[in-house]
Amino acid sequence: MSFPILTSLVVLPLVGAILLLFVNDDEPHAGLIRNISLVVSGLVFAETLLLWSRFSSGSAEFQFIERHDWIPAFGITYFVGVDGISLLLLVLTGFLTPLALVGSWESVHHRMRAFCVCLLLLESAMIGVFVSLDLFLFYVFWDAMLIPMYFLIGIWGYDRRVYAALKFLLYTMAGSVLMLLAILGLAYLHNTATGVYSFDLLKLYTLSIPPNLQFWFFLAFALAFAIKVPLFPFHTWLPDAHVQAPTAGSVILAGVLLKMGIYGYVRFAFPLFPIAATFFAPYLGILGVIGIIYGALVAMVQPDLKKLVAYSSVSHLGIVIVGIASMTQQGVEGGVYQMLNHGVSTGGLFLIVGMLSDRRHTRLIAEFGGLKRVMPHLVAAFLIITLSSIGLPGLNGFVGEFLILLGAFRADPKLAAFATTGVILSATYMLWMFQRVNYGPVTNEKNAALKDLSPREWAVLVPIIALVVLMGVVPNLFLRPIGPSVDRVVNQIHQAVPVRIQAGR
Amino acid sequence: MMMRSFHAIVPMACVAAAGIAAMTAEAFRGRGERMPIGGLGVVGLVGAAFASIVLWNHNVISFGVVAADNFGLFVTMTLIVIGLLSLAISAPTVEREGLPQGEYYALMLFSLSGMMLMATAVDLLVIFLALEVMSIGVYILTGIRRDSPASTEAAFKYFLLGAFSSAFFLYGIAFTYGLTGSTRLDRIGSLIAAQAMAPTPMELLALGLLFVGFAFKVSAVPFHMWTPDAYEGAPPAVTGFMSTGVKAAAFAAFARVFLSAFEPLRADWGAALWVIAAATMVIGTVVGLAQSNVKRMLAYSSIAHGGYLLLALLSANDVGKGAILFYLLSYGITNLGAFGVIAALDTKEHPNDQIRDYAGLGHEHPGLAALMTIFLLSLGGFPPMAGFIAKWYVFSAAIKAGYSWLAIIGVLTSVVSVFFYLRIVVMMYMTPADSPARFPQVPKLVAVALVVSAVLIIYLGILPTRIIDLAAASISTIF
Amino acid sequence: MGSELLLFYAFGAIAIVASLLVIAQKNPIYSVLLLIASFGALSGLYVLLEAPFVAVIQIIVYAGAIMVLFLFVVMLLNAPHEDTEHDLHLHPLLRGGPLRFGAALAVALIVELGWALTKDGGEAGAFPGGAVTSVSAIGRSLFTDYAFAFEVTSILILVAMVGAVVLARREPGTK
Amino acid sequence: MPDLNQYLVLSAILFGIGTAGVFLRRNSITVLLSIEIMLNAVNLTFVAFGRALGSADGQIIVFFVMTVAAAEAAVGLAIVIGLFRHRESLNPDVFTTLKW
Amino acid sequence: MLLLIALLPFLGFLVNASFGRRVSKGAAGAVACGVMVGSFVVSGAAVWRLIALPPEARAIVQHVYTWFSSGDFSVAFTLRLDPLSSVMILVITGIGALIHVYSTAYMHEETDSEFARYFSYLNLFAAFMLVLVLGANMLVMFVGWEGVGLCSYLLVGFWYQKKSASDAGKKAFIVNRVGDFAFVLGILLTFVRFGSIDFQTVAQSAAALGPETAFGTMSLITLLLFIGATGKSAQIPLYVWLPDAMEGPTPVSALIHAATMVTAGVYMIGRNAVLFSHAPETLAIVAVIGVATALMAGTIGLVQNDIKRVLAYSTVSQLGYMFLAMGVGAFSAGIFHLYTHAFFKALLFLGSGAVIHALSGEQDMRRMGGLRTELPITYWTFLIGSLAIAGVPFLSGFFSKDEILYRTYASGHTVLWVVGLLTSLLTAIYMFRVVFLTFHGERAHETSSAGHHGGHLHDAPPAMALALIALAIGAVVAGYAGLPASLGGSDRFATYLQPSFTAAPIAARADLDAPAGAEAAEGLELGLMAVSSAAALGGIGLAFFFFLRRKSAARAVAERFSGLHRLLLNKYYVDEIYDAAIVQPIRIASEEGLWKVVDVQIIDGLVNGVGESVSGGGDLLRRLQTGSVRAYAASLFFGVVVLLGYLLWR
Repeated sequence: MSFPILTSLVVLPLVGAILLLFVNDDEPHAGLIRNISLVVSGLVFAETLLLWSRFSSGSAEFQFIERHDWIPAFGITYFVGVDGISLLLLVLTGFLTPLALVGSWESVHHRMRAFCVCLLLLESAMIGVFVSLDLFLFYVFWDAMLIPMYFLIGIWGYDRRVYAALKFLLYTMAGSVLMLLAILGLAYLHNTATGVYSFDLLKLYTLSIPPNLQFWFFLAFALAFAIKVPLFPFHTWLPDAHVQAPTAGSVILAGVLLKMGIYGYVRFAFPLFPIAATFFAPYLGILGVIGIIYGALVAMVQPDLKKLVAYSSVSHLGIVIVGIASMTQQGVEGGVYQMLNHGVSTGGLFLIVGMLSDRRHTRLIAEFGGLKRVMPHLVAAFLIITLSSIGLPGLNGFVGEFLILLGAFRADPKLAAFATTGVILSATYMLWMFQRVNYGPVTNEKNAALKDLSPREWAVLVPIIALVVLMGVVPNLFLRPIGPSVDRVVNQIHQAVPVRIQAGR
Repeated sequence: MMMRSFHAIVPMACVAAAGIAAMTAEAFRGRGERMPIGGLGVVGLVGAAFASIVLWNHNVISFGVVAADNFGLFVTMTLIVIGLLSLAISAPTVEREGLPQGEYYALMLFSLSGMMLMATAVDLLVIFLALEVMSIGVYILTGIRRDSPASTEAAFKYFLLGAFSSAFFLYGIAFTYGLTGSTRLDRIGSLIAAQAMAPTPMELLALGLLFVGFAFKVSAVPFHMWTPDAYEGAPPAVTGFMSTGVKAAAFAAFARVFLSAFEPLRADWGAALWVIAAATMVIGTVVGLAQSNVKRMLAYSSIAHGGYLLLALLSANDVGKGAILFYLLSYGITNLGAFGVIAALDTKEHPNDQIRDYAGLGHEHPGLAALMTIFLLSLGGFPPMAGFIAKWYVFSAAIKAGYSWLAIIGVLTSVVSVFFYLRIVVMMYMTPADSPARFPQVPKLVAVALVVSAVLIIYLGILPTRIIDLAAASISTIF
Repeated sequence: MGSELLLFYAFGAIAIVASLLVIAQKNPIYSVLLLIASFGALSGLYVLLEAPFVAVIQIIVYAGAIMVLFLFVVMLLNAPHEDTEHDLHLHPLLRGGPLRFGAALAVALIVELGWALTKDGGEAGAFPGGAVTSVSAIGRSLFTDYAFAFEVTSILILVAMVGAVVLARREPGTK
Repeated sequence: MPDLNQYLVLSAILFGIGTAGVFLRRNSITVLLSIEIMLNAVNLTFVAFGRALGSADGQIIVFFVMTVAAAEAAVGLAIVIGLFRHRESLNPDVFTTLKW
Repeated sequence: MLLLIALLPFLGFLVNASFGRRVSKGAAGAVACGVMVGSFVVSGAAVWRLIALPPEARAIVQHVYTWFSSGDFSVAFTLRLDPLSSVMILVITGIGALIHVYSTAYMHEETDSEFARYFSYLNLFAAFMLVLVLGANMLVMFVGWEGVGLCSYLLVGFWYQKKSASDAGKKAFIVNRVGDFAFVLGILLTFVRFGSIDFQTVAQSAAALGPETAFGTMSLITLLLFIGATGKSAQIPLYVWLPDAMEGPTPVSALIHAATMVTAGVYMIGRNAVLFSHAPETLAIVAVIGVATALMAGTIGLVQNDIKRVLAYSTVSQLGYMFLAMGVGAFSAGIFHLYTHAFFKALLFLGSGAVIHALSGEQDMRRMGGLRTELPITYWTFLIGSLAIAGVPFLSGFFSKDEILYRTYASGHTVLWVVGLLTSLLTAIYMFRVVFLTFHGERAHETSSAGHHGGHLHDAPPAMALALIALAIGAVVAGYAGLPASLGGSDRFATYLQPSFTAAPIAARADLDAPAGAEAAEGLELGLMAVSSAAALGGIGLAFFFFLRRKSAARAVAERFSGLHRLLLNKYYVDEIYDAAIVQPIRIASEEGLWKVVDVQIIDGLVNGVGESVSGGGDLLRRLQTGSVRAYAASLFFGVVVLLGYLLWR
């Protein structure tokens, strides 16, 4: 058998973490620690790129599959593989982790080693979530992910970190445990149907589940993912977590963790329970639209930069939800693509906010103003990323948004019309924030002497901006692998659903 | 097979012998002379382990009352692990509290042998006697810090309620005997099965009273009141021992009696157990939230875990029975680990058993804090720890048996429980120490024990297959 | 055979009354003595049940040994009269009311038991002939069928002994 | 001649009295005594059943029960003594340092 | 080749954005102007090739690459040059180049980096504008559409330290976004309806269907597109951003807010002429909105005192004209006016810029006057521009405006024609009010500028003068491109554009244009010309009377109708109404309602409430643990009794 590239992806960060345990956690070694973890995460990124290059974009099937028995008594297997949907999310994970690491170079002062260990463990778990095709394995990673994130927020966060961390953890768990039960239920169904337990996603896809059960299972899954997304009204953990988390935490949280909710819908909730999904999709879409408008309006009036970006995430992911809820090729594909965009641009925003708060130790918009004169470069980068999150054509945000709206419009024009208001609102709150922070005279003399981008910060921002432009100008580069897999999922849903229900929506 | 008929009792005999040896050693110990008496226990336990490995798969029955079937042997092995860890973590307590070594270890070993007997006995009378051996030993260990009022009080409460409940238990045995003319589980089972359709009131009495006896030992609501007090009062090492060993033995007997002899009456006790399991999970978790003392908090957590075990017992399908065994093992190791940490931090002047006391442990004892975190996370049921697999095992049993609501209650309570486990983590890592250097040095032995249990936990969490298969195999041999 | 019934009621009455008085007493010494009385009545009942062996050890072991132990302890602690509610400000759950509730529970239990036992139709009615009375027979089965249990009790006693010593032994330091 | 049920009811009554005693009295020793009452009630049941079944088992079990009772009594009293050392009282309600 | 047209300015942008701050102003300016001129030359060549083609086949298409595609949806990044877009690119690159040149002088006070930033933005704008007009499908156009919006945001807010400037920029962007919202929906609907967003394909499939009799899908599409246009082209109700946009540097106003960007809406309707001509309902709306805007803006223009604001409102009003033309189906006329307007309005803005430059930032006409002598070049060029816009015969404005009015009348919208006429009267009045107040009369000496300019003002420097003169010539002659038949011309402009307004070369022309050649029509057209010329001259006369001869009369009228005057002065309080009716309610509702109540108290309160109630329950339940062993025994015993009771009497 060939080289187990996916496993190595999962294991590599772990190895790095273990490696770090042999380095003393003190000031003189901090540099070494940083470099080790940076190298490791860099390698991971390189490997994800390698994965991409080996990936055959034409096929919709899972590739690089590895399957080993794990707990045979219950048909639990170590079963990993990627398709177009998870592939780019892996790349995104690999891309953001080093940046997050470098981005929080200065902001983390104590217990560097523990910090890096947490980050690497987190990365490993995140990769695991995206590659696992065995529901049990998936759940293991899904839950394991919470711990390092919990520590990241709780130890290196800001003043109310403990509350935020606990809230994040408990809220997410509360959702996911019900999913655990649903997973068990699935395995049991498979047992009654075929006589053997199985958590194998591909086998479970083929399982025919009675509609009434589908509804319950779908609700269990949907809740777990809705909390993760976070879908209105399950979003309130997000602002707290974001505001309190350290830069790296926010970046990973916004960049990757939130995507897992969407990913969950596309990979598990929809194809596993097509009937229920088709039934609930419209409501999901409505919640998404509420999220778009609500998130935007609330974001508009936030006094705290991080909170603003957090609520903007609620709004943006609302759009993504609308896309996947449309269950059309464009909608879902756009949704997947928009995940990547949001990961890049919101990650960038958090990095920039982090740079600002590193300099001023505050994130209150009112504290800033007129920064453009003081640090033109930083503001220029800020502007580009802002524009991308506004969805300016030519930058990444637009493509995903347009595809989503197109898909949504085909499913339900009225809904799409409401969703489109996001175009106006996002511009409103982002530009207003941007103006208050960067334009006007320098009101607060604390800002007068701020230094512009340091080389390290350049190194963080340039890749992001490059990607922002690249993804906006040649989206097909990224859409090509996604397309077939999305097509597969969409067909999977539509074939499984009796016509009358589809007619119902 | 050439197994001679008394071989079934060899494991517990080894342990009991070790106990006696410990006593004699103590008798010959000169004042102030240091003697590795715990070592004797280790020897005995290793012997027992060897014996039970040899006995595996042979289904020996001695005197018609002790059955060394795989079920019993699995529990025995679990108990041996528990015993070894308990001996290890007892060292600092015995040292610092200046407890009578010989007696301490002797009692611990005796009650261990009682536990093993309880796990393997197939005769109600013997179960009762074993239970008494176990309990009395534990009562005494609870109160062994004579100079501490709390300890004595704990012993008193534990003893009184224990005696009270065992009276009920005994009464139950009496009725069973009256009904069936025997105390052997197999005969009881066949006789009850004969008239399972219309159980006579006396049968129901017998059922209920036996149920009470077990429910008390596994501290199921509402028979749980003694647990927090006893756990808080006892020396941490002892608490660890009894919170795991007693539970294991009691659950083994519980399962044996109710899943074999009284299985025909499931219709009658099922619903009752449903309510009790739910109440146990909920009360254990919710009240645990309100605790400020670590030992007390873990006491409530162990009540909650008892609830999960009851759930497994209730949904006694092939999955559930295996779940009980696996859960007992993983829970035993985990909980002992946690109490090991507490024991390691416990000194005469600084008991360090308030949650507040853990502030800053992450800085002063990074290793210890890390271990504690692993134990707590495992208790909370996070992958990749043993606790997760165990919980998952139980819940899959429940789902399969169709107890969805209990399963939902279970998962939700386990989420809530995470909250109070993490309170300690928060203290250790996210709260600065208020008075530095309160923490004593951790003895090598304890450190080793803790590391071993942590490794075991993670091993069970990642590669549980072998143990799961063993558990499944063991329950398949009987009932 | 009226006499047996008569004796049964007599002993039964004594046992019950004595036990009631045991738990009605404030002074433990009286309680102990009354308990001995009720045990006596019980051994009488054992005789009626044609179990002379039990009747004897009831007197020797129970009344003789255990109760004396109790008495000894009572004396040792020169048992004070138990204090009443007013001596200590009690948790509301411990005031008279809840205790009466407890008594009610006891009654309820008796009712339950009584109902269950009497409703249990006559098949377990009058005793058959030929009870095992000979001590030798008992001894034989005790040391054959019940040999293992017997050994277990030895451990039990050992534990109890050690425990009693450990707990009750006066500290080397104190006093 | 009294029949089985009468014995059983009698023992039930005694058992009930015992249970009542456990939480009606405020004296630890009396509480222990009540438990003894319960055990004796059980003994009576055993013997009665043994008689009814015409086997010696009942009596033998009683023998074991008595041993247990003795052991419990010994340990219990030892604990009580320990308690008394600490608090100079036998009232179980005094010992409420451990609660909540 | 087409790509090159847009690419050149973009390169300029890249160069100036990356190296601009390090090189001298001269270099930066040279780069910027160079690329524009280059792009103009290339466009010229392209157009030359286009004209060489036979009329039916006049189109040059360049497929660059497939932008993105998903399932059956695919966007090709394709550029397409046809008569319509050819006019536009010439205007953009030509006038654009001139304005670049002008700017090199105008922006000279700025620091090097600011100077470079300015020109990089300006180049970027040109690039996007060219993409807008060359785009062969709606999305490519939308790219340019948004891009120019961005540049206008950046350029309006160029002096970002002035709050008013950054506010204006933000306002411009957001108001445009409101339009874009509709535009996007329009695009989506188009694709869903026609399965394509390529202009040609859509036009053909639309042409296949007859004109809609009732308000149907096409009407909806066109309406949505039109709303988009109102945003970009500052029509009611979304015109409010344009006057504020005057916060930007004057050349910007000239290029973006007069000549090119604001006409994008008109262009877009022309692009979709076939679609629109199949949706009469929408056309009617377009016409009405257009004329209403024209009138309203004209009235406001009457009383403004800021010279640039007057021009801004006149721009709005002229755009109204163009929409009127579109609305009555006279697409070529509309584009014709767009084209002429580009010249004279740019000229006027640059002229006002010269004035402001000379007075070092003074924009209030009440502080000007008598500049005729000191700024001769500026004066004369400005005068030509004013005459042109006023519609004085035989200047460019005259031809285009009369074309529109004539078509309006001919298509039977008499009322609209009357309003249009009235507007042209107003136009003449307010333009010459500007001329007289600024250049005639005696110099108002209390101007702050007088001080440091030592009393003597210097006229436009060469770079500016060049631009002014060039544009002035344009303003005079541009009109002759479309000399109507009635005046011996052959209406070449319209015929040239015709292919762009028809789906396929062989599509019925009749339904698009009123018969231009008919004899009766000629007489009518001449008559109408006379009327409107009279209106123009009359207007100039009135202005002469009120603002030069008898200023007191003007004041008297103002006081007489003080209410009306204040209404006009405050632009009908539209901004205030929007603010009070939309902006503030939303802001307050979101802050006080959504955030502080719904989010924090209700939703999050619920979440935390659950946690608190659970732990509260814990506190409650632990009280049962009294610590008294007898209570424990009681609970145990209770359990027993209940359990037995349950088992026995179940």
